[in-house]
Amino acid sequence: MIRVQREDFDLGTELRALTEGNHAIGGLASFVGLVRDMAGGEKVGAMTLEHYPGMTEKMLGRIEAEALERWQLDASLIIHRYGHLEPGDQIVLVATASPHRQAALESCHFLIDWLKTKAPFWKLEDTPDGGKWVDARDSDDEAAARWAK
Amino acid sequence: MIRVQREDFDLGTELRALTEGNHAIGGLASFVGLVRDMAGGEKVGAMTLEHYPGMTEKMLGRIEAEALERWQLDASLIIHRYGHLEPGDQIVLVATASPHRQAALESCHFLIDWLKTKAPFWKLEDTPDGGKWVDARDSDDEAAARWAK
Amino acid sequence: MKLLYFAWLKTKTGVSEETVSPPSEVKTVAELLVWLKQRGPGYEDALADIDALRIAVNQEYADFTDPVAPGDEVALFPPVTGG
Amino acid sequence: MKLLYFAWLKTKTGVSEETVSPPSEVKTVAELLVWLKQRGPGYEDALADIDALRIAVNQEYADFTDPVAPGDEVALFPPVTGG
Repeated sequence: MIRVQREDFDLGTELRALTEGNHAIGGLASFVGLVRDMAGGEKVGAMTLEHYPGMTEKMLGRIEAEALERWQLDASLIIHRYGHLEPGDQIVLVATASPHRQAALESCHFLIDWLKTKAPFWKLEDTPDGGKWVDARDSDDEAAARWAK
Repeated sequence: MIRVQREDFDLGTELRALTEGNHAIGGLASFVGLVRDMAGGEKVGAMTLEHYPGMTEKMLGRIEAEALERWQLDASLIIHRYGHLEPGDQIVLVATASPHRQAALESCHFLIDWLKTKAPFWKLEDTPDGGKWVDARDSDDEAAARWAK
Repeated sequence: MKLLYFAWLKTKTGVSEETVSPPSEVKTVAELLVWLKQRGPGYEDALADIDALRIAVNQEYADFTDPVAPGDEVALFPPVTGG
Repeated sequence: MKLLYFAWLKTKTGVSEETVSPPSEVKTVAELLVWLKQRGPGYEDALADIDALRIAVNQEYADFTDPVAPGDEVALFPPVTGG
């Protein structure tokens, strides 16, 4: 399931809903991305997350479909927020549930790595010098490349 | 932090507590192991998880210490239950929080892989033919071996 | 043709969305970018470093050699930084 | 010396915990296992396949060649299956 939303989400509620009633599930893996108050050594107050409505949902759906094809999963969830976010706020949740531990862990890792380089979101950080568009990082490209078939 | 307990735990509460108030954290990874109602094609009703009190805490503490040495982590948590468990019940939670996504994801994966082969727990499954001690799996040894230095 | 600009592409061009009618010789993403660049200093600045750009045609990632047509939705943006 | 048995080691020996005084020649884990095996059919059955055993001395994993001493806590169990 894919959700792109301005509002926060409750982590416990989301994760519980993924496994509830399905006793075939042996493992639930999740990753939450949070707004850090530091970026590249610079203090960050808050940020605005811009996205491309329409294409975002399309790309997230495709990334999820790829995970479902590669691993045996009983459930998967991607929630990505946009808009104004403060340090400590949740930005993104990816979660996967599977009969098998490795499938859950690997597919969760895959989802966030691919999302990082493919989903059309852009971070505008509030810094003491004004708004600053965050640069993409080579390390994210390298992380995504690990999952090339 | 390490906890070995008979009682269930609330996933949302545990994960929230790990990151609360620390705005240096950029990623929170977690894995929950659940009781499956099937094992090796056989229907399982419930199980009893036996452990070695004292050594369990010692080994879990050592596994956590190893993760803290290998990755830059702001917080880590291992909760492992013992006693009577029903299908769908939570068995284990491992969670790690870090400034960096890869550190959180890798250390979480490491913790559960090592725990699986080093923490002294044994599963006794209720099957239609009576109690059956679960056999260790080679795939768990292989998963743990990936993290050898 | 509908154009969308995100992040610093939007800041530099001063436009988030516009409808344009490039000449019929403009048949590829690369040709569209060359044509756009000549529309003013904001565009020239925004499109100065072609390698820093990512393009989506009808909400699909596209290469510079991919075709563009009058009814397309073409988005210009920097490498993504979400998650 | 305190001995602990877990999982099917406990089922087969019929004992979860006992205090024993092996002869002074028993100086290693391997020697302890040989001595234990001769204590009855339950022990013989439980210790039949030495490769299926894991041993902890004073709550640390131990090899068959590691020493054991009178005051030690020695645990015998199959490969672990938690998590």
